Amino acid sequence: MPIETSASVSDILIGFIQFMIIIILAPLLTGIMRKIKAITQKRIGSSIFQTYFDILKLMKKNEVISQEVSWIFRFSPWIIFSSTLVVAFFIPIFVVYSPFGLGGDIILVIGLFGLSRFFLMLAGLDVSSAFGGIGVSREMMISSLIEPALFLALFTVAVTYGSTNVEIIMSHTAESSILISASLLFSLFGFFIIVMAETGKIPFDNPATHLELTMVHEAMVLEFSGKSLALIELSQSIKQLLLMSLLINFFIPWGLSTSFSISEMIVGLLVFLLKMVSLGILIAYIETKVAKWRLFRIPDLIFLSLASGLMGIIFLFI
Amino acid sequence: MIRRLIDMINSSITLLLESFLVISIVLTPILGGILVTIFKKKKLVEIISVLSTTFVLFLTFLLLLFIIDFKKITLFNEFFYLDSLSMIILLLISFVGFVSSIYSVNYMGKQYQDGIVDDKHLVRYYQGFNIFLFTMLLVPMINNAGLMWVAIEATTLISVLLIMIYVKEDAIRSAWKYLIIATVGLSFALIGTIFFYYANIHDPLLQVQPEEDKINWTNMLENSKSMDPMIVKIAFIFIIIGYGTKAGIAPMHTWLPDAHSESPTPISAMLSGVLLNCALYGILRFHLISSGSIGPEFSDNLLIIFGLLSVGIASFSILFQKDMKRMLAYSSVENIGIVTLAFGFGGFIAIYGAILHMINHAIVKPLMFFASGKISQKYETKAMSKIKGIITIMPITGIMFLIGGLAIVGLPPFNIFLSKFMILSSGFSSDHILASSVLIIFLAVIFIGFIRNLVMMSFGKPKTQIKSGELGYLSIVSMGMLVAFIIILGIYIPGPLDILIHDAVNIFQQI
Amino acid sequence: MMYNNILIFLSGTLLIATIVLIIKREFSEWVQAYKYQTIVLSIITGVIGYITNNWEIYLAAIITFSLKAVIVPKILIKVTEKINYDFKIETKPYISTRMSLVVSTILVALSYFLTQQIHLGEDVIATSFLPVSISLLLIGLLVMIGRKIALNQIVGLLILENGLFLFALSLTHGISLIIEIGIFIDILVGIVISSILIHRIGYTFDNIDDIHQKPASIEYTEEDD
Amino acid sequence: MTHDTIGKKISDYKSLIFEKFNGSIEKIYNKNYNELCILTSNPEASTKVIYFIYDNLKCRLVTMICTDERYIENRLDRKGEYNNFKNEIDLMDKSHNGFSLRHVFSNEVEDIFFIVTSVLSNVDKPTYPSIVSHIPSAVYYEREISDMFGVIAQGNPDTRKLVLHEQWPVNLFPLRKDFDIKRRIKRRLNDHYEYLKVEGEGICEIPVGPVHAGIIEPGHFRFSVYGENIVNLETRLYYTHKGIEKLAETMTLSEALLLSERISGDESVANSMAYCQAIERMASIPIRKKATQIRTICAELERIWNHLGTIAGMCTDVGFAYGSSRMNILKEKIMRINEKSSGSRLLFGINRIGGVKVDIKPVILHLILDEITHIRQDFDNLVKSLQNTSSFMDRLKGTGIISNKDVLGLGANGVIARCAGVDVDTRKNHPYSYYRYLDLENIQGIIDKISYEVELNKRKGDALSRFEVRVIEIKHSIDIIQKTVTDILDKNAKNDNIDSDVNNDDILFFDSLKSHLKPYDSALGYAESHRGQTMHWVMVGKDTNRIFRYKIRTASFCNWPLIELAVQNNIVPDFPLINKSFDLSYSGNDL
Repeated sequence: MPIETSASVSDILIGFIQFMIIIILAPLLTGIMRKIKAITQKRIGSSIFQTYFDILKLMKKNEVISQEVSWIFRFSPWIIFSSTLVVAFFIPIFVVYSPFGLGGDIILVIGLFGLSRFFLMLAGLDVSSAFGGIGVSREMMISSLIEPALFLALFTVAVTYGSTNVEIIMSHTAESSILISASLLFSLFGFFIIVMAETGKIPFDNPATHLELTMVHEAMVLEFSGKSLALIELSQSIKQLLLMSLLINFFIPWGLSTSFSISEMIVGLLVFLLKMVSLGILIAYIETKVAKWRLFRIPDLIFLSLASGLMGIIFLFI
Repeated sequence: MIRRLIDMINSSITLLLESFLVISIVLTPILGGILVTIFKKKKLVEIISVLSTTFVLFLTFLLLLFIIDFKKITLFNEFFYLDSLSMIILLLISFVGFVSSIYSVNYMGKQYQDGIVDDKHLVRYYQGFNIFLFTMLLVPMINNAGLMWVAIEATTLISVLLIMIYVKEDAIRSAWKYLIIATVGLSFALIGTIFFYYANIHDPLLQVQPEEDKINWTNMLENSKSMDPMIVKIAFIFIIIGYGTKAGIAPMHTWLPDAHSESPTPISAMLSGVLLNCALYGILRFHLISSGSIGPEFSDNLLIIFGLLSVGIASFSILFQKDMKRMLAYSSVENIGIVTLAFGFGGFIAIYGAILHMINHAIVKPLMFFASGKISQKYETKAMSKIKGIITIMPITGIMFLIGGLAIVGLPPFNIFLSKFMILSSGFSSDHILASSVLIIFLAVIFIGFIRNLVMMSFGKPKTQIKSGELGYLSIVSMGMLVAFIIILGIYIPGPLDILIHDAVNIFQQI
Repeated sequence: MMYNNILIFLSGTLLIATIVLIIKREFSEWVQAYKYQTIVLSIITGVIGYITNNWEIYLAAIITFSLKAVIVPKILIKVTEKINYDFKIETKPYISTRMSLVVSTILVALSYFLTQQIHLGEDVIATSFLPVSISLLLIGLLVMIGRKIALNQIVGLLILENGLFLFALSLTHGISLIIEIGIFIDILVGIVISSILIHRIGYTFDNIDDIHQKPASIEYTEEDD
Repeated sequence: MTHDTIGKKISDYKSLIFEKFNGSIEKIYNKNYNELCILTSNPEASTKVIYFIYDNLKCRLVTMICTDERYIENRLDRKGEYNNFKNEIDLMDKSHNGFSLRHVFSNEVEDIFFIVTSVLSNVDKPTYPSIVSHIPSAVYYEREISDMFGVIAQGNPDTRKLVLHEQWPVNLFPLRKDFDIKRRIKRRLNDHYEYLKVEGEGICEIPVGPVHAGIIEPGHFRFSVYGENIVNLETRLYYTHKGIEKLAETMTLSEALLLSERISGDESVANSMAYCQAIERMASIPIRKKATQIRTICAELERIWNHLGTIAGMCTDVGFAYGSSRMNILKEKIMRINEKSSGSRLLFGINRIGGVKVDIKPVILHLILDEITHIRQDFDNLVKSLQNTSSFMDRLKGTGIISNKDVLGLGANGVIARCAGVDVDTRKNHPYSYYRYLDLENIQGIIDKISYEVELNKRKGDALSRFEVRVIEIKHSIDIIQKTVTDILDKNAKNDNIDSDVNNDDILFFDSLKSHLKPYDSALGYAESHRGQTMHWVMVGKDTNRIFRYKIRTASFCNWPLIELAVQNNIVPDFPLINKSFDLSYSGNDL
């Protein structure tokens, strides 16, 4: 049941609320996942709101910018942040409606993520520090594999539901039976690996490390400070939330609200939060139990995602 | 009335006797194994093994009488099924088992003296020997194709244990190779078996209806006409690859030279003499079913191709072989190839020749292994270039080795000449002329390679430091028996055996 | 068919469990992954038992679970505890991990293609599991061919065995219990024997490459006398 | 090995060497029961002796000591050094003024040290032939001596500065006696350090440090990488040179004890023990058995907590949080034991010359026994789960391989040597303290001697084998502690009241010590810290309560060069792991 395009004010309001929820909850999710990791390691850990404090603190600080950098370095945090925000407008999280609904194509979403990654890499290269270069080359190696895998995983979804529009897909998934079919299972598996890779989780990258030589994402961010760093951190959090909500709403859509009735929406929101937190717990658990893989074995994992996506397609045509 | 009663009593006594015989044949080796485990003394263990194999041989001869009378026996709700074909295999197993057990006393005794094996290993060896015999005896008697697969798989596992009695790198390596290759191969055989079963229970109109007895030979053979040809074809390919691996048919034979050359000599004899035949028996059964379902051409052609390939690969391997036991192992591949080929030829004489060849090979090959075991114990090497002048050093063994060698290449006064001649003549008389001519070429190659090595080893001046003299007399006795059979079977085929082979051939002819 | 969805879902799960096995390099990981695969397999067996309403298959499911998901992994882990770590990790496989992932995907596609050639009729169990079982067989073979270390060949064999079990189950809805028990005993004995062998390999060979060498050749120098 | 048999062995060697180098040896004598001193007539002759000892007697170069003996007024004061020699005083001629150079070799089979001494009489331009071409491990010692004394090794291919950095004035040698410690140095960048250049297409340099992220000490690493592969690494250390050796020369013996504890904070017991043993050996004073037992317990506790910390660090560096947090918990437990038994979490203030400062009471001993058993259990389980975490093991295996040859050539010791199959352990080769009474090979509960050697030969020298060596050593240390503690408790149980006031008995005043020491006497002191052999050499001055020269060589000094070899052909992200698996001390190196 696709939702009618003539949006009323209340619809737009709801879309906007969803957007705000994404922005506001994203750092909280990061905080919760850090807390879970700390607990599994028998640490007390920092407060779940620590990410907010960090971002606020960074906002207040002055920036230190190397003299060698060009405008790319200065602008890229804004480009990264704004492109992430645009994605946030496209992806509905608990009600199948988004303000920019019709434009919200999956390929556009992937493209926007790609744009932000591209500018991050440019900025990493721009500072011409050794670590930035290392980080960029590693990121390029990983992302060149991630993107086909992501396309494969989402391709299965798109074909299954007959559309590449996020909103339409979700309106279908919300009604589909609880038991997903095998092809979707494969793409879920592939997509999960990609979410881990894209958000820099442990078999791929260790965001908590202090060792510059092992960093991937952090190495590119190393030279940012102050507001720029805050923007990048925030957009990283938002990206994580968006990817995870894509995973949840595409593959585990139970409880997703399709109508605008208040009760259903509240249920939808609560279920969404529950699923998000459980997914966070799962990821944090994996992060605790696994050591970071050797850099040149990471492609193996992404190949697993690729193979899984391919099998999804095979199952699709059986 | 009374006559009927007498008939009933008669038949029930027969049934009772048959059941008793079959059960005792199966249980005797197990009992032997248990007794070996209980008494761990060297002497006792040896006596138990010899006694149990003797008893098995005796029982088998008794069973032979029944088979000759009744042609086929089914027992215990069709669990056991014996006909002339399986009787031949059974006879070979118990005979070779008997000879090997006698030979073992000497051979393992020498190893024990030299300190190569200790008490623990000796007990383990005899346990393994008995259980190996048990699993092999099961193979031809079971009616259930699935359980027969289980029994063949069990022979693999036990023989792996026997090969790794010696903790040496080469033994472990070849045991590992054998285990992996044979297990994978047999998995294919199980797939084939399942396909046949599926073909038997599957009805295009109805759903699948599993029934217990539909996996039996007898049942499958009865229903072979109604099987789906496509599935039968796939199934038979799986079977020939699967059991062919175990039977040492090229190109799946790669485990065979390693395993045969590294295992203790009596075990090599059993592996080569009868285990290969057991696996071949599996192929033959399915060959019968397949022929019943889709006609003989398909399976015949496959058998001919694989048989010829085996002979070919074996012939060139023999030509360049330097290790005595490996040469014998390749010769086993060759002979199994010839038998397979002959079954593929079809026709009365070819199949008669094939069965006779099976028997002959099972007599000659143990002799060769026994003699080579003695020789390698004496010379402490398996390299043929280092072995010279066997005849001067060990006159009796040397002569027997020579006889075995001459027999195996198919020289006239000996038994293999007869079977090879039958196979070739039937091949040329039927429309398999091309295959037969290729076979002749390969046989010539083998002849050259074998005789050259044989002559080089038998004659010549031996190294001075090797003392002349025989090693043990029990082994000479066992080898002597084999030589006697070689010569007798080369001249004429005894009546009962002839009848048995005739019956077995008839099984193939009836299809 | 009412079971169609759940069957397809289960076969997908089994395949995922299988391809996850492929990227593992270390033996204990393999055993762990094999364990998960077997658990999925025994669930499938149970479901087939439910559909065909056959108590023997339930029993087979229980045996599968207890034997292959509990006992066999335990034995394997126990036996390999003392073995040098070099024998347990696959650093230079003949077929690289990525390659084998790609190849196994192709194998899965191939097995689906192959099964479509056989006329299976309306049999929903066979249509959903036969291709999976064949792909398990093929992947098992691929693993055995592609891996260097001896231990991983055992795992390959076990995958193959799982495939075989599923094959028999899906095609014939359970060959009789006595055969299955026989097969199980064979597997158990096979595992025990191979673990003895592995143990010996562990202390006889210094290097994993040794086991793949040709048997030590005897010197064939012709001696003049 | 008893003192007598060693004495016999030494006299054998003595006659052997004396006969072979009759002309070039001035004096040959033994002292401190296992040191064989060989005084040669000139540096060239000394080189021959050195090569003989290295090649034919299969000894390892353990340290090179240079002393500035130009201003020793009365050579006769040095007679203490030669008190064992028959024709004593008449050989003390003037030629012994100048810099003297001692090459110390250790025989790993027998408990013997060879000290080859040569005197460089050319005071203005002291030189000696370099032995680097023959004994590669000498290269760092020679560079160090050239920096600190201005004594040049002729033929050493690497003439760059090692210890002193570019800011230090040229021709100013801090360890010479005429360098005043209070002198203020004007630092000016007057030199440029030349790093090795690796050239080729696609090769980049990554400079890392000296200031690192995280709380670690300073050290500069210069990587030459090709893609992610490390082609070459050059380390540059000594950013925190503390001048310990110079400082010690202003100190009394008891003050220097405190200094020795602070050479490297995590090796406090080992270093102070080595120092104390040097003095004790020099003075030949007997130490109470219980004191040695307490020293041993503390040394092993130190080993355990450091190894645990290293394993935790390795887990952190591969991003395996579970392992690192659990290992750190165990480490914390050990440190609490430390605090309970000695009052210091880092085990400061244990040793004193002639005994120990703390007495561990039976209650505490029981507590140690209890705790350590629990820790052993936890540790075993943890190691098992680490070994089952293949992502962790996978990172370790094959990472940072060092070869047996490198270890022998560069004279590495400790864990680094053992991980490559070289069995060097001062506790076994030169048993000291209570280790003399422990049957170290059989106490290794898990492994008997033969299988230990088999294990040793299987080691590949990668991070995994370093991890395994550490695991085995932790278990071994726990065994040693258990054995030692039960020994003490058994003895206590036997004679309860007699030994109750050990502490009062144990005190050895410096006045009484003074009577044992002779002017300009010297001795080696050694101990096995968790990093490896730490080798101290003390020479007292004219006033025997003052130190004339204190040479320290910790295990880190020997092992740093190995890391440059280990990282070659590894990838950049593996470097932190390799570095951590080596677990080298910057502070123990930058003395």
